[in-house]
Amino acid sequence: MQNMGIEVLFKGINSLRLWQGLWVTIRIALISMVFSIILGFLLGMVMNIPNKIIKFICRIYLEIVRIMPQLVLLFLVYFGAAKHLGMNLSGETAAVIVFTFWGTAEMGDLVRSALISIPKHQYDSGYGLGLNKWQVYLYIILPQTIRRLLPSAVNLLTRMIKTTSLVALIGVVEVLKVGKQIIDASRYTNPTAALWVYGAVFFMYFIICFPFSRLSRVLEKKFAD
Amino acid sequence: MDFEFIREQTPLYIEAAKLTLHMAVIGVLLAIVVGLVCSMIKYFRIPVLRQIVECYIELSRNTPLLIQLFFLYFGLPKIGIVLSSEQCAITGLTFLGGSYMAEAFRSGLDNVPPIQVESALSLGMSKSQVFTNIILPQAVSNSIPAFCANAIFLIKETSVFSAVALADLMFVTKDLIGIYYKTDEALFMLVIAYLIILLPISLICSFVERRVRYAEYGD
Amino acid sequence: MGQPILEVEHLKKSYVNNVPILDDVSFSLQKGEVVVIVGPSGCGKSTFLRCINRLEEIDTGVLKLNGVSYEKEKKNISKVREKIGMVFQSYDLFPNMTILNNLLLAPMKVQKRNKEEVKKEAEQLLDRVGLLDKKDNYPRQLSGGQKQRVAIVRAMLMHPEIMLLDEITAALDPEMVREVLQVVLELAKTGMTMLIVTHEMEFARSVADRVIFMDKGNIVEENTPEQFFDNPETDRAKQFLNSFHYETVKK
Amino acid sequence: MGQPILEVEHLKKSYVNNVPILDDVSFSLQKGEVVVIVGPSGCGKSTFLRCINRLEEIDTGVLKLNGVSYEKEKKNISKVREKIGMVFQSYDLFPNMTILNNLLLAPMKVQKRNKEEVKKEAEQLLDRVGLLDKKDNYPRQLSGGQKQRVAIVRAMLMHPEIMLLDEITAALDPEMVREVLQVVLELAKTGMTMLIVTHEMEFARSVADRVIFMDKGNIVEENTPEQFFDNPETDRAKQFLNSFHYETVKK
Amino acid sequence: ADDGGNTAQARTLDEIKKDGKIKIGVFSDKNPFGYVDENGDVQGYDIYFGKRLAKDLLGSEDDAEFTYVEAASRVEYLQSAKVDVILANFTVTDDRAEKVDFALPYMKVALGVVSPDDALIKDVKDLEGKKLIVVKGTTAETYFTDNYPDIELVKFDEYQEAYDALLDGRGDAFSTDNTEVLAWAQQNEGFSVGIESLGDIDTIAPAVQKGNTDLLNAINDEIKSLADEQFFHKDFEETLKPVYGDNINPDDLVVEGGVVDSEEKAEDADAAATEDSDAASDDTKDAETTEEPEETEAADAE
Ligand SMILES: Nc1ncnc2c1ncn2[C@@H]1O[C@H](COP(=O)(O)OP(=O)(O)OP(=O)(O)O)[C@@H](O)[C@H]1O
Ligand SMILES: Nc1ncnc2c1ncn2[C@@H]1O[C@H](COP(=O)(O)OP(=O)(O)OP(=O)(O)O)[C@@H](O)[C@H]1O
Ligand SMILES: NC(=O)CC[C@H](N)C(=O)O
Ligand SMILES: [Mg+2]
Ligand SMILES: [Mg+2]
Repeated sequence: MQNMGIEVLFKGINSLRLWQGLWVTIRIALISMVFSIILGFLLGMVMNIPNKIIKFICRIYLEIVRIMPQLVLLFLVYFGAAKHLGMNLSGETAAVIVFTFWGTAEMGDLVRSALISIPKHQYDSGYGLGLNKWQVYLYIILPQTIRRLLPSAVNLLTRMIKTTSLVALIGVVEVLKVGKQIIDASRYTNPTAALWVYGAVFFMYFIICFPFSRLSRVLEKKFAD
Repeated sequence: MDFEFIREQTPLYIEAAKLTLHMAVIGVLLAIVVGLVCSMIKYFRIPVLRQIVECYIELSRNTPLLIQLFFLYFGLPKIGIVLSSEQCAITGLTFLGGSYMAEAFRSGLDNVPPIQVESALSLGMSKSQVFTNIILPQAVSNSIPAFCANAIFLIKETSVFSAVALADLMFVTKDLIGIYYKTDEALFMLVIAYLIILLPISLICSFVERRVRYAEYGD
Repeated sequence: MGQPILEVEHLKKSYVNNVPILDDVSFSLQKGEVVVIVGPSGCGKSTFLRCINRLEEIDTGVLKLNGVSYEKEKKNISKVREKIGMVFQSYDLFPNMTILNNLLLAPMKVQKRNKEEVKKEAEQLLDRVGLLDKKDNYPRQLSGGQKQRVAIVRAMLMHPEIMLLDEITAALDPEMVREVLQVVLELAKTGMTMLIVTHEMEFARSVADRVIFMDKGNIVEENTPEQFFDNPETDRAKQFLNSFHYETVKK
Repeated sequence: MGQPILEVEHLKKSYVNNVPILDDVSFSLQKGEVVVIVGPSGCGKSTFLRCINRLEEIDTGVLKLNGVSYEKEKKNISKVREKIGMVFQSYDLFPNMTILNNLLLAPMKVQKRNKEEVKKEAEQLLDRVGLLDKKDNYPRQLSGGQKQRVAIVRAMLMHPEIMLLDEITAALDPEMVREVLQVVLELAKTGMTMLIVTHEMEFARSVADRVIFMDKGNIVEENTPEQFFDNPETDRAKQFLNSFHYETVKK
Repeated sequence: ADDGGNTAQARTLDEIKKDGKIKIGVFSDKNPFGYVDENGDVQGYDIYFGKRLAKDLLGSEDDAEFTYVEAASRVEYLQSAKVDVILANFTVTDDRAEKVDFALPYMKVALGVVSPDDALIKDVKDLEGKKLIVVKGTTAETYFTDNYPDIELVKFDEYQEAYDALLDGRGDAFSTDNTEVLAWAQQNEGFSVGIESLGDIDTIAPAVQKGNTDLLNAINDEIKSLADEQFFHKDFEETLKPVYGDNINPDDLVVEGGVVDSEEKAEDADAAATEDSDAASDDTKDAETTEEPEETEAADAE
């Protein structure tokens, strides 16, 4: 009975399951991030349109995201869409939608400020050379924006990874949920399982997030000028 | 929606909101203190301490608060340290927030132009005078936007406190859903409660940010 | 004199509250002519150049290039801009591209010219301004003066009929000023039509065929460089030129 | 001539890899003298001033203020800096304080002077440079020229024995240059000892008692302003001064 | 039907048959009722039944598609038609019966209280002014909230957390289904179950969306027909016994054919509970007599 406890991690396919759970976590975060970046760019451009109504709507959207707990959004999308809109989304889809909703707002705001931080004369010299609006955006503004955004985008990604533990509530089995399953399955045989499993999960989050936040820091330095 | 139910449960939410806010305020304040101390250690490049601070920042920023709490609450007793729920929650929030605040303040410090320090020095001010009169105030106001964003982030992070049996807003909500299955009502009240707490804070923050920016940098 | 290459008639421009920044400015430029605009800060020089290039919409007035008015042109404004090269005060190279790509972008995308051909021309021009070895560098690796020389080459590559230069040396160290203005002088020698805003009076005097002095949104004096610098007609111009001289301190 | 107020002997300074930026520079300044340093960009002018003020540590050499060497001073270096005022190129006012507080900070904190007395003096000086009405504004509300005038006043208020000015007008529009240099000229008239780095040759000529020409970390020529500008002795100086002149384009 | 437009229409039995898969909501971290073993396979008392249900309705055990639910979202899963049936240790209560339709019970359970030997809680009265640990969403929580509002509850999400909390002295006792605490106390020296049966006997039953009558009937029929082979006793042997050991009599726990022979136990329960537990006992009665009226009501709705 009084064994080391750590072997809970190596029983059966437990460690593989944890990694699979982590992959679910990362997958949700990555897919959401891709959508967030695309939509965030559009949103950022829209937010810079000098129109009071558009500004107001965007502001409301940002405040909603800022204030609404992610859990509420998850419930709304997962159960709400089924009940009120008749859309039966899978847990992972719902999670991606919610994380995209959140990420788009954050990216949008970042893109907006990145866009205004690009000196006006960059636009001017583009136009001055005879490039049209789209060419200026495509060749000059967007590439510069992306460089500025990369660090904060990577940062957002790690925050998403860390927030995914909430999605267990809508039936998605991610790393933390797997951890709980393992702990519970060995509840009677291995009372210290919690310590080891949570320790492992802690470590797994760390080894995934750490390279990302390092990367973000490196990018930040690289693009400093 | 069952408004009778909402009315009945409101006192519960008020209690929970008070608790949430109470924990958040203490946590955020302590986080600021930790953040200041850590960023100073980094700024002045104090050996050994600096490496410890770096490790702490990486650990805290790259792991979820929930897991950090599990560790404090369920892990520490295994080596004989039993912290109460409140102590764990505040320690956890401070542990997490401290690193965020430290980063915010560090970039605030980094963004004080060297010329500011030099011109203060050339006015005959001593190093400590330069730090307290020039670097510190400018760094603080540089980092106010980040402080605000962090404060809101930390308040929202309190929602994982329910994991250590603290009856915060999220706890009450999940509990009501679990007991009465009034999902819509419980979530509705949760949103309202967060709205009442966060909206004013959000507004105060943008006001402060604008004030600071006005006094500081134009154009 | 013949048909002027550029004509500006009764140009009016205001930004906010109808406060006129340019107030009924008329002006014309002959082919091959180099005109220098001087005047106090904020008098509207930059605005004038930007209006000519339609980077700002004008309120009223007529703009003509080779006799064809283009002040209302919408769709084909890029066509006009192709013919009017412009270089700004700030180092306006695109930081995300190498020097060579900065040069190739517009000729390839706007004029759809053949890459190899443009590249050859670009390298020749870079060589002429002494920067061929920098062609694969990024703008941040160049000094201010080098960047401005590249910016001039970039405008040149579009084969413009006119070049507008707006205080292209204002942000440079004196010795860099020299190397950039040298390039402009060479350009003038080749017969390029140019409209130049500058605060370098020595340079203005040597490069200009004609000097225009602006103040408060108006052309106050138009003169030959010799006349203008040695014997300005208007009091305002005298006062302006005076601000470049200092009396010796008597102790 | 008497005892020089400032003496620099065999000053050597390098930043990286022992590449000398200042290579055995010796120099002295008499009380009441105004010396202007000119020279190409990167020749070490700023480094020289920064070394004098000990903002940079020197490699070897001696620095003496009123005959007392201070190049090794550690604890009391602020005492030395009190006596050597410095104004930089960038607008270096403290953005978090009003103009008046910018002025009061050092006299009160460093010299522990009475607030009312300093305030009175500050207001007098502000009035002299025409900025009394701005005293409760923040730096961001001032133009570049106004900021630099305040920066000069701030240094003055410490009653320094020497003032070091490093290209204080390099980032300014021409008309602002005028208003700032006018203040420096007035200062020179009051007999303030000054060491000035500038690229404004007209100004240099009028304010200087002596001109020093530096190149590549060395003092290459030392001369009266008349001699230096009209008849420089060294070739390098001739070449340097030439870069401020342009030959007229012959078409 | 009651919830009107707020409810996504659940699949009828025919639709399920046509699809060939039945979606069953189960726990994945409530050993031994529904949990995932070290090979990643879902196991437990509820699962055992779920597989059988799928086999009898659709032909194969593999036709059961298990969705992992959380205690708090079990009703939501039915209301939004994310699953066809919930088999997640779902105790029948009044509040829940308003939201979902319960089928016949397949288990019964009462509450137990475990506490350290050196401060053993033998009576509910001993709990006053003390801290009682419960797991959120369990009947223990409801019971103490309704009947003993003065007892301070310390609530956790998971059993493991609750036990750890008890071990670490974060509460004076822990209450949950008696089977749970008995089994645990056996394995942890220094702890004993001071109160073995508290409150009423609750029943645990499958649940379907309100108004999904044909599915409900099918499940009821299934439960009745399984009585012959004493299916749930077999289920107990397979899944619960390895955990609970021999000390627990399967008859105290298992319900066959949906019939609760509660007489002997109900008296115990009444004796233990105080007077204001009326509401809770109504509950049990409801559940016992459910089969007939429930069916007619549903038929009316059809
Ligand atoms: N986008 C704008 N919106 C409003 N006002 C503007 C804008 N751009 C310029 N102005 C104003 O128009 C006037 C003329 O500006 P302009 O830049 O043309 O002056 P300038 O002669 O080029 O000055 P400088 O020598 O400093 O470059 C100034 O008073 C300026 O404040
Ligand atoms: N902190 C530093 N680290 C390394 N090299 C430096 C540093 N500061 C200056 N230098 C180098 O020292 C040399 C002299 O610089 P300095 O700023 O003194 O020149 P300057 O004469 O003031 O030029 P300018 O007229 O452009 O201001 C330059 O080559 C410069 O690149
Ligand atoms: N969380 C659980 O294990 C469920 C406990 C209890 N049987 C209930 O239905 O509430
Ligand atoms: Mg301009
Ligand atoms: Mg310098």
